[in-house]
Amino acid sequence: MTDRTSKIGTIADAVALIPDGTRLAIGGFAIYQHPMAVVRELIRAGRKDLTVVGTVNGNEVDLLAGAGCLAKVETSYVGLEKFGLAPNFRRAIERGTLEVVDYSEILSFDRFRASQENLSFWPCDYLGGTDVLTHNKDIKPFTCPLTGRAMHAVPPADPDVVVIHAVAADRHGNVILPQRHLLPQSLDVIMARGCDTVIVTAETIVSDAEIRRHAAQVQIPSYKTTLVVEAPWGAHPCSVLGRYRADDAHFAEYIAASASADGFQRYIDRYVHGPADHMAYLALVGIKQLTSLTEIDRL
Amino acid sequence: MTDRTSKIGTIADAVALIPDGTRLAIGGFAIYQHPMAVVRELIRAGRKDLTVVGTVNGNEVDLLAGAGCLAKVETSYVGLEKFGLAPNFRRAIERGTLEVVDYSEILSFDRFRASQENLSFWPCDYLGGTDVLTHNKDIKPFTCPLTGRAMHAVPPADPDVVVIHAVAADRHGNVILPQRHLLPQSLDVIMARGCDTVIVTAETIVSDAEIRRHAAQVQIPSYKTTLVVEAPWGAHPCSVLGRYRADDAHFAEYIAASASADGFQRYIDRYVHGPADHMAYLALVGIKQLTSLTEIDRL
Amino acid sequence: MSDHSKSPTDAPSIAEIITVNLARSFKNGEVGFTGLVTGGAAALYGTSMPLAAMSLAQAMHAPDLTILLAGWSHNPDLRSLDVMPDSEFDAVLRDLPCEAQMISYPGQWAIKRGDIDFGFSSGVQVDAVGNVNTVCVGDYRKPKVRLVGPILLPEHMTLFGREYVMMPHHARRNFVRRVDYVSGVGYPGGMEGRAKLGLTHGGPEWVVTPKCIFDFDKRVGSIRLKSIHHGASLSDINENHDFGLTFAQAETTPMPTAEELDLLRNHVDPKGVLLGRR
Amino acid sequence: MSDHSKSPTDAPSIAEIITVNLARSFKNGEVGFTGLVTGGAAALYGTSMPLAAMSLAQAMHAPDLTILLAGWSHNPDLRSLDVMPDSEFDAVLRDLPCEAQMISYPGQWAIKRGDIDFGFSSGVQVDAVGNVNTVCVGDYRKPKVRLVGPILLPEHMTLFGREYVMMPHHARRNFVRRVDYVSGVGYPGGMEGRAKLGLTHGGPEWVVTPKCIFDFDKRVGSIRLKSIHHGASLSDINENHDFGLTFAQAETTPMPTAEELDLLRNHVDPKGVLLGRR
Repeated sequence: MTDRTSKIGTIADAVALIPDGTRLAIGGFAIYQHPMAVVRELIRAGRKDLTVVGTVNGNEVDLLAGAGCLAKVETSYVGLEKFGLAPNFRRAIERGTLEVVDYSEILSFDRFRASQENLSFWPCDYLGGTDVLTHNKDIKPFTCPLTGRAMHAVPPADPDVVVIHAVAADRHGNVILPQRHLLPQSLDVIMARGCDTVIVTAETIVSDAEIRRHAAQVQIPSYKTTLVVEAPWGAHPCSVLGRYRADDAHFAEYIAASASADGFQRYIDRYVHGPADHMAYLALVGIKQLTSLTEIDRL
Repeated sequence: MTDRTSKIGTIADAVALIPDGTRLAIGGFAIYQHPMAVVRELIRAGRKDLTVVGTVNGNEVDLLAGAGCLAKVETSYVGLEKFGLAPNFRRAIERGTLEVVDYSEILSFDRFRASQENLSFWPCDYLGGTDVLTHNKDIKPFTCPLTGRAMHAVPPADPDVVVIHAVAADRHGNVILPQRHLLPQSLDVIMARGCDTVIVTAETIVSDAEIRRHAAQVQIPSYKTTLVVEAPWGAHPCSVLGRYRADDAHFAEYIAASASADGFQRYIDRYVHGPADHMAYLALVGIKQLTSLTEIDRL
Repeated sequence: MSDHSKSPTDAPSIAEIITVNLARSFKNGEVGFTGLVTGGAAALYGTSMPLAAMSLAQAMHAPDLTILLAGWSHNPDLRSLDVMPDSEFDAVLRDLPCEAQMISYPGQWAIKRGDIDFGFSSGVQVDAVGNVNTVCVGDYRKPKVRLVGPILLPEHMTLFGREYVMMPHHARRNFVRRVDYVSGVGYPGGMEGRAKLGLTHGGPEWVVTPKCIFDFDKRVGSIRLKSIHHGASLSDINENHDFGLTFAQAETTPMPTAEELDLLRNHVDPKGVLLGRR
Repeated sequence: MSDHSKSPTDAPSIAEIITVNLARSFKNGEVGFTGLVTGGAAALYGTSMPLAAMSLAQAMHAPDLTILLAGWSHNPDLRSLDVMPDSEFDAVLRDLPCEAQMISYPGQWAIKRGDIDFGFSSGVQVDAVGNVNTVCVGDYRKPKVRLVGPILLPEHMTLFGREYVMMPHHARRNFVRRVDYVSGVGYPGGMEGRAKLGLTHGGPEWVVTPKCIFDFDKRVGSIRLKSIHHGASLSDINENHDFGLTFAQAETTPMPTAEELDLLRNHVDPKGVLLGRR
């Protein structure tokens, strides 16, 4: 009998799966639960020409946009919620150095459902009159084969790689969704089910027995997962529901720094290029600050 | 302040919502958790020309077919699982008195998803070479607007009325799915979400407080529900997971009776036309037999 | 008078006046959808007044109305809140008692079937036919300001039965002749124009600001001044839009009744979590 | 010898021979899907042998293989069973410990993406190009026997990577020149024929019976006799099909090794729940 294969790797292993030019989907929602440890490592590694395909994006795209890693973003939203517009994303768009392809929010979800179902398009009948149609040339008109109604074909998300941050996973790649969760967390699941290369960073790697005790919550089974990385506080400064709150002070510092390109450069020099890796980043933020964010919930 | 409206009614109220010719979707799966109390009342009321649109059907369709209530069945399966082929359905098809429109199982699910999403068709790319295409003229070929690939447009289920049997609901129409359930139960939910007239029979009507304690399990919210009927043992002789097992002895009696049309007539005379209503049916089956089927599980 | 006193004889605030008028416009049995907007006036207009209005309607004439908060919580127990949730992904929202929770998409509300009867949204620009813009100011390819994106606006303005566009500030730059990007579609060419675009459902009903309520002549597809809030004037309105039309008259926005104010202050929002402490 | 003794030196049963040959054909990392067929030989061929074979493969060369039972239970702890589940909706299945449970559709396994590497199915008729029929015997519009319907056969034979067609009885009426209804598509016109039908994936790999294993010349699209089980003869096979071709020779189905038999009897199925007590 041979042992079951471990899919455990490092954040560097994750980034090695995401070469320049990758079409990348990043888990999380707005400024919540993004796999920030991987995002920072992408910047350290100097990745270029990435396309981010998303649903509701936030600081993860803003950071990559500011660092010059992006060629294109396809999404319904890039913003920082209560912290306002995404300053670096905004600057890149206004300067014309970044392309954005706009979708409505529901269609941005549906595009990942199309990928999950291997559909070459998702049908839609309600975009008439919007400037989504004016500017998004990837969406094509067609006629319903049964009713003759005018419709639009929306392209699937089809990411090359999906990277998400989870609360818990096992070494084989089984990923747990917490029992008590909100809607955004389920979008990570849809993303992961529609891609052949799925990277999961997790707050904790749990035992096989723990997985079996939570079998009803294993929403991403092992065979869907390519790589599992243990990354405690891996979403910082974003929150992870049931584990820690958002680091509002860090966000405020980020916003203030991002008022200018120079200020942003000083921010990434300090928080991205300064620390050699994720653990060094956490040490820089400091245990006192991190633990002050703690939330308690069961799986 | 006015009181919130109660949607509680009777099985007769349910059947009044299902006139002759209704396009009807019936919850449950194979020989599991069908709203049999309503099915029997449809026969008592002498309903004609019903079309059943389903996914995986069983004794509920067989009973309606035998009683002459059906004009058409659109589904992927009609059978009695471990009890074999559906004898009355089979007889009706072989005699040419009932039309069946065949779909594959996944597409039979997708048709209800199309109804949930108000899509006028569901796209499919894998039916080539099957006799589903030969005989089902409701499915039409078309070309993918983005890739040029040959595809087929599958019509939505679009039932006029959905009737399902649930473990628990409140008087406003909030319906609970048990925490621990299997795949077939979720299909009832998809059905209910894609129809404007939804009838729910429930083992028990629970309080508003009970609903709030199980909010994460309320998969059909009140505004989707038209009528709620308390119908204990409402799926008999089918099982209801966590409440009672299938009545195998009753199924055996049904199968034996259904060997001939005359035998089947004697069965429905005894079990459908004999008892005036659902409570009389339960009395006929007998409390001893019913309670012998009891299973225990929490919500 | 202390911060906490809420006598029904106190004059109603603008927020209370708007809330009561919204509440009266909801029908029994409807499903109303509001996002979770955070921060100051945006939160008040985008989330708190809609929630208070739906709660008030439930307490008055619409006991069967369903409140959908953040597309997730069905009929939340708002009176149990000590503070508004901070975001669509925080523990306050997760822990808020309610009747049903939508933990996956697609879920309980079938948005494309038209389950939602009315919704609330906002934008940086609204124009004279009711189009709403959340994407950019200036040219799309080289914008003066890039905003957040279309988000759920296309759905709000077509899949929902009707839309209340909630504008927390009434400034000239927000009320334009033609938006720079149509995120959500109003009535270009009137109802006939919408039909030509394939839109058979929904559209903006009111545009609500701190000064007034606009509605639409849906036949011709033109914004109208429906009513002016107590304390605002016609010139206040006309000076603060660029619709290319001038409003000549309008009624005063109807005031709450004593019963409505009492319910709002003492039943719907006893802690002032929604509309603030008076 | 008592009912319960299972010496590895006992001669292997046909079920054990088939199980071991199936197990050898699975690759590490694959995902295998089996339904929950009930009743006698149908259950043995449709569910129990597939489960035993996947478990054996996991214990031998394929520790990363995923067993999908009834499309619901991922890697069930089969050794914990005292009895096989009775149906796809009973408490034994619900309570069976496993790694992940698919409680809604679509769910964990993305069937249309090709997540399933192989599956097991059956039919009343299989024909010379590997088409399978579960719908009717005789004319579709006026059938001699109406069967259950297409069920998941179209998906099994195109969306899964390959299919093992498990036939519990080897009778002439089940192995026909041309099925009366194509529920699942074989190789009409070979691989080229499948491609012309738009099928770029999947298809039948083996047809397994109590007497033999068939496979396919996929290029020309013709069924072949791959091997004959110990105890059966070439004439047994040729007399019991109506394929319109006669098989001239075939090897004997390879026998289990002592290690395989030991694992199967003492590790995979120690209580005889799957393959029965010897």
